[in-house]
Amino acid sequence: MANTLKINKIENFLYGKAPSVVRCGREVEIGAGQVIPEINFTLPMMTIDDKNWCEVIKQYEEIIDGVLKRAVRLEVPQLLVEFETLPEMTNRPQWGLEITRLLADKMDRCYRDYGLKSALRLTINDVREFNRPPLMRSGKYWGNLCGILEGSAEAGADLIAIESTGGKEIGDEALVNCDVGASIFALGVLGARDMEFLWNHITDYCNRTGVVPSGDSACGFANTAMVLAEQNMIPRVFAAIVRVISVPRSLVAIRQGAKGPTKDCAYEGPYLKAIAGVPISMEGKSAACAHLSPVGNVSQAVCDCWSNESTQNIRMLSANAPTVSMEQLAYDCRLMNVAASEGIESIIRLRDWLSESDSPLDPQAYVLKPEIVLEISERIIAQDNPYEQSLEAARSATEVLKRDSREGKVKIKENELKWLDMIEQQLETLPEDEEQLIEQMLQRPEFRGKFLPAEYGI
Amino acid sequence: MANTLKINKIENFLYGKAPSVVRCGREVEIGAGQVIPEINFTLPMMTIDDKNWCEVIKQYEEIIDGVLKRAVRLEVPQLLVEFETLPEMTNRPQWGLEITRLLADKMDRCYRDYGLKSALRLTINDVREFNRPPLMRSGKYWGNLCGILEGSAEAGADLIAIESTGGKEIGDEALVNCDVGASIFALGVLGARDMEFLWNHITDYCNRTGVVPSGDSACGFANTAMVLAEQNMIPRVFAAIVRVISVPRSLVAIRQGAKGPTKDCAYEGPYLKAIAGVPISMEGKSAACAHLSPVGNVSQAVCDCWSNESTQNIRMLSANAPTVSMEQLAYDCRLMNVAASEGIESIIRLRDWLSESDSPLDPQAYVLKPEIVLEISERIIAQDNPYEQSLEAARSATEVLKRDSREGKVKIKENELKWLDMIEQQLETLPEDEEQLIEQMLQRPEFRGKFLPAEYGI
Amino acid sequence: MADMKDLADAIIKGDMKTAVEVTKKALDEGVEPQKVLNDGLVAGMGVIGKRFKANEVYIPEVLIAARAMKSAMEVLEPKLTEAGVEPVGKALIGTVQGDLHDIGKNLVIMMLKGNGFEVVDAGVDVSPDAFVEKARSSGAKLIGLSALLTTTMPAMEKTIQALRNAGVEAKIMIGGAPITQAYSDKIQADGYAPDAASAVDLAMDLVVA
Amino acid sequence: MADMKDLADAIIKGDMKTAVEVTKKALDEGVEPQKVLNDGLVAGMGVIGKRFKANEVYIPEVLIAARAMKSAMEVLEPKLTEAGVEPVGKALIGTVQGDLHDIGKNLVIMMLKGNGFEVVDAGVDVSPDAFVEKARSSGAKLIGLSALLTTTMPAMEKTIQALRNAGVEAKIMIGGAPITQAYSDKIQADGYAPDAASAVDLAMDLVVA
Ligand code: B12
Ligand code: B12
Ligand code: SF4
Ligand code: SF4
Ligand SMILES: [Zn+2]
Ligand SMILES: [Zn+2]
Ligand SMILES: [Zn+2]
Repeated sequence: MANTLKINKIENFLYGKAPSVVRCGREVEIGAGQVIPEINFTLPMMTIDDKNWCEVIKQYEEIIDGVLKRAVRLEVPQLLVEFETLPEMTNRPQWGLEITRLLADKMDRCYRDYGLKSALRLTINDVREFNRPPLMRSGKYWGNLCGILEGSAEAGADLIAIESTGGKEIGDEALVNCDVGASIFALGVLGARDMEFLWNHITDYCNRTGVVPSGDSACGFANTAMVLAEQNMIPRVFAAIVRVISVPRSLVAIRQGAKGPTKDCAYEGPYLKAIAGVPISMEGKSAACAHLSPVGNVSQAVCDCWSNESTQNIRMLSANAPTVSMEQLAYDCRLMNVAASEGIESIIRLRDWLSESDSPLDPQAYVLKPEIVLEISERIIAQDNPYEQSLEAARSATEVLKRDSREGKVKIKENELKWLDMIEQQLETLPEDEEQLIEQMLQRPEFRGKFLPAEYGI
Repeated sequence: MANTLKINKIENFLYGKAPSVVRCGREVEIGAGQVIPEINFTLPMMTIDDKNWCEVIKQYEEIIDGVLKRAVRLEVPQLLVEFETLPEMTNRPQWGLEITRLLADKMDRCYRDYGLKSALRLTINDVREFNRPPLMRSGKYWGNLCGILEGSAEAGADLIAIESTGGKEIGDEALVNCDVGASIFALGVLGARDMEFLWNHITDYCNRTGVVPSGDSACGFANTAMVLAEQNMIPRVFAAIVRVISVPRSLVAIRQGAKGPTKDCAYEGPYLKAIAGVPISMEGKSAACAHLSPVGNVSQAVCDCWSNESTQNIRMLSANAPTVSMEQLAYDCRLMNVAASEGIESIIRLRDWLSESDSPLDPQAYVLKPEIVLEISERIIAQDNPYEQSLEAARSATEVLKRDSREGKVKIKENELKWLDMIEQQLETLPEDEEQLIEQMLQRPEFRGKFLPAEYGI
Repeated sequence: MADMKDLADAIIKGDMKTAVEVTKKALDEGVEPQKVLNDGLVAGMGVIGKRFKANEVYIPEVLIAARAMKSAMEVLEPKLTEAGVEPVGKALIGTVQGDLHDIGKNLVIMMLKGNGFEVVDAGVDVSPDAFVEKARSSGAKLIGLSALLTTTMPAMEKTIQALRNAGVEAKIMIGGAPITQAYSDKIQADGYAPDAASAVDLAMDLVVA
Repeated sequence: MADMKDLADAIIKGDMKTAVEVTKKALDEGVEPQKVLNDGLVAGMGVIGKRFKANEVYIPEVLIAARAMKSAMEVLEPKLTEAGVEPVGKALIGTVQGDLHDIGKNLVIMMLKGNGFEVVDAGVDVSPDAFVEKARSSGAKLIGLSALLTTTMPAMEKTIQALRNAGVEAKIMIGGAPITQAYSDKIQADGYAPDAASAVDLAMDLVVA
């Protein structure tokens, strides 16, 4: 990884524009100047089985018909559709691929009939942890994952993503205990190693087929932290720091060849954009249907795609929920794109309002503020490997939060300030050397049996 | 009504700021500089009856608890809560009042415990058309309506609104036939007369009790038109013109003493603000859960409250739908308020982006563009009575759309252009004198028996 | 000679006068009533219906055509009855108890009529008992229930139960903005349609089946 | 003399060493095991629980307290058994088939333990049959089902049916982000709780009732 940021000036850190543009699907250009809506959806309460399969298909048909119709009506210039498989559909790859095909066909027809430019992102759900402890590189679940990947180009996917969960065996424990060392181990050591293996495999397939390898999300770690913080289970400062720790792990995919747009739920996106220049998909207030969050606006500040994360196909008063989200995304994007059409100065203006409206109020929003992203990114890339980067990520996030809360730039709740000190102390005890951390973690009785070191090449 | 606009310069036509500020509830100030979220909600599928009443109460408790909790978490500076009664709750006033009380109590507690400033708007649903043809000024349903009104102050309502339906007996027919004369008759003659009677009654009560008379919406006319246009049932140009025709009718409430904020679903709000200086509540993309619309952003351009119109209490992946809306409104308002904190120039900037992002794409959006609102408002108030104003509203909207579509400022679909001509022709045949129109309409066989002239003082 | 194409065109244009004239002329010339109906009136409405589905024309135009058809039908109907030709089917449509929304329902009625159905409009706020009574008195083979409020949806279920308990055998279809296929299945209606155009297709299926 | 307040304080601080010491000392001095449990351990956890509900402390602090309690319980348990004191109740908690989400479930387990329940963790992706088997082998009086996916919610209903069909008489409570009281009623669970703290209240109600 180069030791300079791809975006190192705040005036170049803009929504809609990324140093490396992604072209895919039916005339879609991401990061080339316009923010593009990315629509996500999932099933309402129902069983996925042989008996119900027909019903499942009907749901997806209804969803995509509604979404495309609304996109055409609102003259959406370009559309990204994400289909995230549910476990049953990964475990029976032909199921996941059948829905991919269905969506691709409908999008094709809509392009021909109405000129709607669109691309389909297939996000494979990581089923490897159905084994506990998970087998990461072999066995039935790995086979299923490869099965759906191998069929994706033929089924009509334009982009591939995954939300891999390597290291989560430790990550969960780390979160509920606010154990920053274990979080770094989970993300920067286990996660990063698994990502290297996994994304090497994915980009290999993509190189053969022309499908775009897009990105991976640390959702199972950093969004879990965010959800836990929203429920007042863990301090917000800890969730903010975990978000930043997740950056080096998600970067691994890009080093292995992923090109973006990064995953919507990867709120670490701005860091990935600054460091690697890839376009990013983000979500915020638009995704309130899926996660409540303290980053509803700031998450939008430098996005290239704007997403709703996921919503069930249930009837609202107006229409089904995915159609409702489609409408909201379309208007959010219209606003950003109209400002962008006036030039960079206007982009910066809107970006800063988006950023300023959230960032002083919550540490999780603050670490997504473009200026802070650049500051911390600079420090992250000065380090050599994912472990050191993760450690530096944690240290710099903690430092920045302490510093800027003192200066009144970010509000941190009284009872959270002591956590910043406690985390700082924890960080001081961590070794500079990865091997030593691994050693320490392998010793810890509560982690024994939770993960298989060999599966991470340890 | 004065013959000058309260806002006659585009640089004074701003969101968050209205010439006449409304102060109400627990320290709420509307139109004084900040845009305030207005949250709305309704029941999921269920029966409202004696047996179920306990269940109904539980629903509203769950809704308001979720909403207030999220508002506190997101540090919403001020909150407007709207409770719109359902027919059963109007027809048994103690039911509607019981829920009003429940909401007011919870809001009180939240103000005391967390300092959340809030006000409660009670919107009474107009049940008079349970009689067909409706009795507007007497009978059981009028009695019920008065019953809930009379109890509203004691039950804790801070503001009163209604979405009255006088004239809708003709309005529905007018819409599906694109009959502009009948629309003017429904809104500018019947509607206006009923409003005068009704709002005289309401403000009388408000003067006695200190409850703020807020506003009335032409929802049953103009939003029905919008919904019909979204379903491709009627031309969008017709819906746009009906929206403008609805202005003089909604103004009647203000002439009778209503002070705003006008109703969220009254997209005619910007006209009311320009003409009468009252603060307005608006809804757009935030209300996609309730209505799909072509005015998602432009509707926000000069709002003082920002609403979600209504959403059922159903579970989304993150939380219940009203809580989801609360979050989205909070972020939209944050953005507007941060820009506003920089000064008027920034308000204008954001206002214009909001306006420009929609207005060239649809005639319904175009007639809400602030510049156009001022232009047409000027012409409306040059007329003397609601009928003449409505006629002028229709004429000027038609003219403006023709003119500006020719100039490429607003896109009008090929197959809608001829409708503009047809509407223009219809308008030419209408008499300048109200009495003559009444005469004509009373003659029309299809309207006979649909409404009772005496109920409108005809 | 009366040309069925002229009649269809008159319907399409909504030219009531010509429609009535051509119908009369055709009957005078001894054209079969069934042929006048199918090749003239229904054919014309069919064209309008297609244009409407393709978003080329709007409801007011469909209504004008429907009115032209109605006038022609007044001339044609006695002859059809004489010839023993039955209407496609008789339907009873109404909005359920507690609910006053009727624009959607009215459009469904209009579309059904345009496609040869005889329709009884039950109005709005129709109680289950009133539905039963009207079902009996009309002898409708198809009943349509409309509801726009989440709080009146349950009245659909009650109405269906009342109809079934009363031994009414007509097929029941439901619709309105908050209604879904899933809800229709749940309350055991015979069908659901999301809009007026598809309501016609559904009605055809239910009545023919 | 061993002070129950000191013991409670040790729990609150999560001071495992002191907690164990004071417990031992108290038992040596002949303090009733039940009193040590109630006035020391449970009282301490009660304070932490209250602080947690009031958003004064976070889960890690609750976990530390819970661990201190656990250590002290290891000393206390044999004495409680000797004295014939029963745990509040025995519960079996798991995530249903097809679902791997377990953070929420784990927090519920932790809270129940902190409130004197004995809990068997059934793990994740637990099939209805496996639930039945574990219900039998554990003899739990309370069963908790967790589901986070809309597509695994139906597995809750199946599990409840399987348990009832197998004659398991334990009370069944359910939870997880997509679950609602209405759903709980529909599938005839005995109760639903929206979070771990209220899960304890619910568990108490169900077990005492
Ligand atoms: C117009 C309207 C009104 C008008 C009604 C005028 C009239 N004569 O019908 C007025 C202003 C009177 C009104 C009043 C109320 N309304 Co209203 N109304 C609407 C609105 C804006 C549009 C409905 C409409 O006419 N659509 C156009 C027609 C063409 O579409 P449609 O009805 O869906 O019908 C189509 C299909 O559904 C189908 N279809 C319809 N019926 C049938 C039947 C069969 C058998 C089949 C097969 C198909 C079918 O075909 C039709 C044509 O394609 C909707 C918003 C919306 N998004 O739907 C709210 C809405 C339905 N109303 C709502 C509410 C709350 C009310 C009031 C209670 C408001 C109040 N508090 O005062 C009152 C209730 C009065 C009552 N007792 O019924 C809410 C419902 C919320 C809820 N809890 O369910 C809605 C959803 C608005 C909102 N977003 O909050 N309303
Ligand atoms: C963390 C998480 C994950 C982690 C899980 C880690 C783990 N070990 O549990 C990972 C990354 C692995 C994951 C995977 C997936 N997830 Co997930 N996940 C989440 C997330 C972000 C938070 C869940 C969580 O832990 N919350 C924190 C805990 C404390 O809260 P809780 O679970 O609600 O529990 C509380 C209460 O509900 C209650 N409770 C819980 N259980 C019980 C039981 C009883 C008896 C009682 C009384 C109470 C109770 O008490 C708890 C404490 O207060 C949610 C988003 C969300 N908004 O909930 C999505 C979410 C649940 N996941 C989702 C999805 C789609 C998935 C995947 C399918 C993604 C994919 N395509 O790969 C996979 C499925 C894997 C599988 N087979 O289960 C969707 C579900 C959509 C749907 N269709 O239903 C969600 C809603 C995200 C979204 N918005 O789209 N996920
Ligand atoms: S929380 Fe959302 S984005 Fe993250 S893994 Fe779950 S479904 Fe995917
Ligand atoms: S459409 Fe909405 S705002 Fe209008 S009357 Fe119905 S509920 Fe009220
Ligand atoms: Zn995601
Ligand atoms: Zn309204
Ligand atoms: Zn409203």
